[in-house]
Amino acid sequence: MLNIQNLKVSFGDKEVLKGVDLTVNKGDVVTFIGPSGTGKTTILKCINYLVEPDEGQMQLLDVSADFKNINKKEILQLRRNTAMVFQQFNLFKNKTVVENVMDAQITVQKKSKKEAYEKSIDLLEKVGLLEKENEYPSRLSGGQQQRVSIARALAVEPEVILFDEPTSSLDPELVAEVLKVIESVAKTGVTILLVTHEMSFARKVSNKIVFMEKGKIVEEGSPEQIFENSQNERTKQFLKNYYAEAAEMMEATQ
Amino acid sequence: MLNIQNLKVSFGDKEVLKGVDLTVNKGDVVTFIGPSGTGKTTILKCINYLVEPDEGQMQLLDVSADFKNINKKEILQLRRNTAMVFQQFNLFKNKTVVENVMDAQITVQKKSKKEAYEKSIDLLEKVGLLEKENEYPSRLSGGQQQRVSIARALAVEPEVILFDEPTSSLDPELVAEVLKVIESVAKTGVTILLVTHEMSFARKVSNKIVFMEKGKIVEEGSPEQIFENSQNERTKQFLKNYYAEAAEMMEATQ
Amino acid sequence: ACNEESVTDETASEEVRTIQVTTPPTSKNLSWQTPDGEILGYEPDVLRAIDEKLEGYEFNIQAVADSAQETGLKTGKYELNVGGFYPTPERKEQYYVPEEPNGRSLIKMYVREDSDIETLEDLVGKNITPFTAGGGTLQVVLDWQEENPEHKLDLEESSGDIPYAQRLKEIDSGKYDAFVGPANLGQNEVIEELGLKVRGTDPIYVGETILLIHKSEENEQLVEEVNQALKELREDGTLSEISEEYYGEDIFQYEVTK
Amino acid sequence: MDAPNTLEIISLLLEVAHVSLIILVVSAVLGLLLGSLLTMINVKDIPVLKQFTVVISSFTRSVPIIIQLFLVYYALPPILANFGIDASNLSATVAAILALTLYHGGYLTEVLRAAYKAVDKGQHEAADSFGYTPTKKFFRIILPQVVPVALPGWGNALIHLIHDTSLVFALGVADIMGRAELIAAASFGMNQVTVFITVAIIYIIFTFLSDGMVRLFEKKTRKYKLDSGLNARGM
Amino acid sequence: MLNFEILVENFFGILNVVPQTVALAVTIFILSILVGTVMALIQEYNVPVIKQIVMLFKLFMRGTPLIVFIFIMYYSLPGIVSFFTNLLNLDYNPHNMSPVVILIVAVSLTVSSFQAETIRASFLSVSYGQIEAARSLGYTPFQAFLRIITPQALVEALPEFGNAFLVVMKAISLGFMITVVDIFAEARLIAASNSYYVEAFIVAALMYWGIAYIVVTLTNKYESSLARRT
Ligand SMILES: Nc1ncnc2c1ncn2[C@@H]1O[C@H](COP(=O)(O)OP(=O)(O)OP(=O)(O)O)[C@@H](O)[C@H]1O
Ligand SMILES: Nc1ncnc2c1ncn2[C@@H]1O[C@H](COP(=O)(O)OP(=O)(O)OP(=O)(O)O)[C@@H](O)[C@H]1O
Ligand SMILES: [Mg+2]
Ligand SMILES: [Mg+2]
Repeated sequence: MLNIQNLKVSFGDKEVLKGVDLTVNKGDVVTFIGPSGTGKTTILKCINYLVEPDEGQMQLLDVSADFKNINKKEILQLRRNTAMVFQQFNLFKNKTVVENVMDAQITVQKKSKKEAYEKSIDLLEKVGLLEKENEYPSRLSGGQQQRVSIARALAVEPEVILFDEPTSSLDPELVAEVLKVIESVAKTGVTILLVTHEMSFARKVSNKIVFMEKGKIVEEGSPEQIFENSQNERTKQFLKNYYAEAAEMMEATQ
Repeated sequence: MLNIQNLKVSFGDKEVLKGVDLTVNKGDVVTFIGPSGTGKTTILKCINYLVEPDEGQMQLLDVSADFKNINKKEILQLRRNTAMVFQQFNLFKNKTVVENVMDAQITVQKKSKKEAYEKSIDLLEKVGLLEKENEYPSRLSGGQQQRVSIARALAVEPEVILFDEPTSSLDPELVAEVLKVIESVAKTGVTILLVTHEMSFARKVSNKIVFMEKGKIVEEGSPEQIFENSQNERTKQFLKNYYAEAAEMMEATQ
Repeated sequence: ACNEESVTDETASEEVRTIQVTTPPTSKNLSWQTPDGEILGYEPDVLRAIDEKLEGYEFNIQAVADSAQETGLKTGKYELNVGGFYPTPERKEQYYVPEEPNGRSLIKMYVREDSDIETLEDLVGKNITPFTAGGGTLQVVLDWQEENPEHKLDLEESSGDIPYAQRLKEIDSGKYDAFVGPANLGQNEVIEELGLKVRGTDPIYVGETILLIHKSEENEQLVEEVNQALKELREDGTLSEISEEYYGEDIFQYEVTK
Repeated sequence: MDAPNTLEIISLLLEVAHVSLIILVVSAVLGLLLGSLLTMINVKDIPVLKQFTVVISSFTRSVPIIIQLFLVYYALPPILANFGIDASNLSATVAAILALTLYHGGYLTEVLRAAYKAVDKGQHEAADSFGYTPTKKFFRIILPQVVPVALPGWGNALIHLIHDTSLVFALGVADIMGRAELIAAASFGMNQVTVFITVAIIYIIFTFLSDGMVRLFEKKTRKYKLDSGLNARGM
Repeated sequence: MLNFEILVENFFGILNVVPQTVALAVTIFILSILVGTVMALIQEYNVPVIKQIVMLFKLFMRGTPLIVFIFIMYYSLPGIVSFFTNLLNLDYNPHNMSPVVILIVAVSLTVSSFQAETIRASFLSVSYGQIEAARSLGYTPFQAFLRIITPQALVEALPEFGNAFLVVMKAISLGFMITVVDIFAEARLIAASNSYYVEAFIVAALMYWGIAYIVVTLTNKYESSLARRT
């Protein structure tokens, strides 16, 4: 349902994505892992055209676009089929928590206020933020902002959700909660693209892992393939620290 | 060397810290863990008086202040003895990467430009960002910003460093790097206060763990005490997911 | 009869041309507007007298500030301006100017009562209040200066926004030694009202003032008729009467200075 | 007429206050619309039109208002006549409103442009990512964040406009300043100081009301707690 | 319809006073920024009593038509100054005070009350995290202000500073009332002497526009270079 060919992005004269190809099926949970600054965020932002690629084609559901001459209608369609949780949250500063979650439902999906409100309250309860309903984002702690941002993306029930490090500010309890939420969403057939650096989270949540480095996809496969049978030296090295940690943990909790 | 008594903070009529007492010795690495929104960030910000406490006393090195009538000189002293890595990074937007790291050295510590530059380059190399030296923060990925922010705090060689989730945007490779950096800094006798939600990181880096909930310290002790022999039900529950994860990992990597 | 009347009405309205006429709003007694919109003064009354004489024209008299007057006259918004204008070559170049003047301008010096200033020569080394920029008074003094370069005067110009009453007070207070200006702007009233120890000298200059008319083919006829009307008004003493009314004297009694 | 006393001066001036107010309010509203339009063209970077806005705004902001008033009132009708448009009946009040609208609009363009650019890029990204149309994004997310930053500049623009309305007297419009000049002239300028101070007080009241309105909006937008500014957290 | 000879003549006539007009405008502009910044800071930091005084002063300055204020200053500034010089036993006769000085004082004070608002708004565009970061590193308020806040606020303030400069350019033409001659005053002088009003105004308008064009180009350049840096 999502198909990307030869995606290239540069900022100024710096090439950040150097020809990425990717195929994702409906209901997949695809996780991007890789070193900092390799272009993981950039890939997600190309899918909803927040970053303008230099080259490449993409098919998403019934939208089929060449990035070189994509038109406004296609862009709007792409964006309405997707929702994104940003690495820096980007909550609407002028709206309260519940308004943040409601707004796109009302504005984009033309839902009634009541309907949008009920859905929002429901989601805020799921992420444990009911009591902050009427707070403005600037008054929230990091983890609280991140959870609002997740609720906001889920609220529009998109075909594809793009999560950019959705658990970076969350403690293990909440990570487990978010994991549950993502799993339940994935079960309804929603496709999920995710960037994370928490390997155990990646392993549990995804059915496909993509390892990137320096603007290229180095290896992709099932979590078992990547985490246990990686054929690629660079991948192995990247995961070395993860193995070491796991080993240590083993020791400690034995 | 750091002593806090009866620290109380409210935002509006919401009490966020409800009487916190804390003693930290020189060279300690103290890690705060706990659910989102409990006041971990707030504690760190009280120590350099970015948040104005309602009540409480604090001794830090030779500064001894009652928060109720602290004066400007004391505030400046507190701030010059500490440095902070923010959860949202807060890099100076109008300065390049290297200028971000240099600026406080020049402005506050009156170092020569050359000296400041050399130290900054050194630190940027340590966090793997030498090539971004002349980039502006808005051009950096999340992980890159976080690393600049760490370098900036280390550059002023403070007595106490306050890290607020310093690894939230970093992949396992970089987490290992940062761990090394923090350990080496701690060895030089610098005191470190840290907030993190990565339990294995907390365990490895600290010699004291403080578990907080709802604005109070629930339990504190050595990593072994907290992670292996916690006496507190809430702590145990909070760490449950961490244990589960460790167990799963064990299975997977066996 | 009905028929006839309507016909004459039509021809009349066809023939009567409305002329936009302007006059200064804040130069009492030359020309000023009261808060309820009435336009009074020597110049407006002269205009009304002309209007009465001209069959084919009707004057619509408005009060607007001086720079607006000349700007509007040049672009054709206004057809006829009055305002104590002096004849200059540039004015004659740009506008139609009836040969017959419509008034006289007397320039006097206002000095402290105990002052011995009587002529322009006496102003050498004295503090003179700034002249209204480019005004006729300044021109007169500059012309004199040119003929008498040995008596060097210290001349300054300003926008003229500081009212004459204030200027006279500055003479009284000693800030300045002399104020030179047209005598038709209520100086006597001010001196009397405020009890200032200031007196006016004899006129140092008497000049003719003119009407300005927008240059267009249409107006050639108008100039002729206005000229004729002015001549008649002057001869039958109407102008002198108006002068008596506003200035308390007949300005036409003074000989024009060469 | 005897020289009026201070009370009479006040009532004489207030008699024409509505003239000043109408000119002020109409050109403030139209100017805001024009300024918004020019800003939009500017930030959207629409070619040609953008150059045009730069020309308009640099001209209207720099040329003395009195010249602009003359241009509209005296020069515009003959120019339009060349294109077969008859504007010879353009009244002084309408001309004044037109000129002041252009001036106010040009001024506001700069205020609004700066405030627009102060909005964080992430806010645009977030709205775009949900498929907000540009209009929806603008009105629901961006504008509410532009307003608090633009308010002080808008307040300045309004005060400049209030003062500049006093120049319309030059065209013969009987506004407060015009009436004041007439009252002063009637006494040969002897009571000019009193008249001027009275005018100043009336204008101070106008600006007080205008600033009060701006403050009211500021209070309304303060609830967003945008978390910027020197004492964002009341420190 | 226009007389080109006169246009050319006027152009050089008015060009003569451009340098002094611009110099005067720049002086007033800089003074007004300094005073305005102080007022904005007092207001932002809520300094008690002084804040109320500043608010009152601003209300008065913003409300009073400049022409009236210049009038007031013309008659009262020498007296005010002599009060202080007498107090300090200085040997200075303020009654010879140059009208240029009076104009500079009057316009600077007026414009600074507008600049205060501009500067206040520009502070509003700096996100609080930036200030927190500077504080956490031990910057004094002044250092934080100079090195972190100002450069970021300037991006926001520049266009309005452009506005303010043009306002000053125009405002000084009121100085003609007290004999200070600037571009517009020179145009009126020339017009009054030769009755070619339209020509003089056209040249003056072009002169102002030309200066504005230079100012706008310069601030835009500087603005985009600042913006690129954030
Ligand atoms: N606006 C921009 N202008 C110039 N360069 C940019 C810009 N945004 C990102 N980059 C560069 O592009 C590269 C990829 O950035 P991206 O944000 O996609 O990395 P990432 O893989 O998400 O990293 P992280 O894990 O640290 O978030 C980085 O090297 C970054 O410096
Ligand atoms: N400026 C503020 N105004 C009002 N409430 C605030 C403000 N800042 C924080 N809070 C509230 O104070 C509480 C503690 O916040 P704090 O940032 O210290 O939490 P935290 O423990 O760091 O959480 P996290 O792990 O999610 O970062 C939160 O409930 C938050 O909503
Ligand atoms: Mg990223
Ligand atoms: Mg926090």
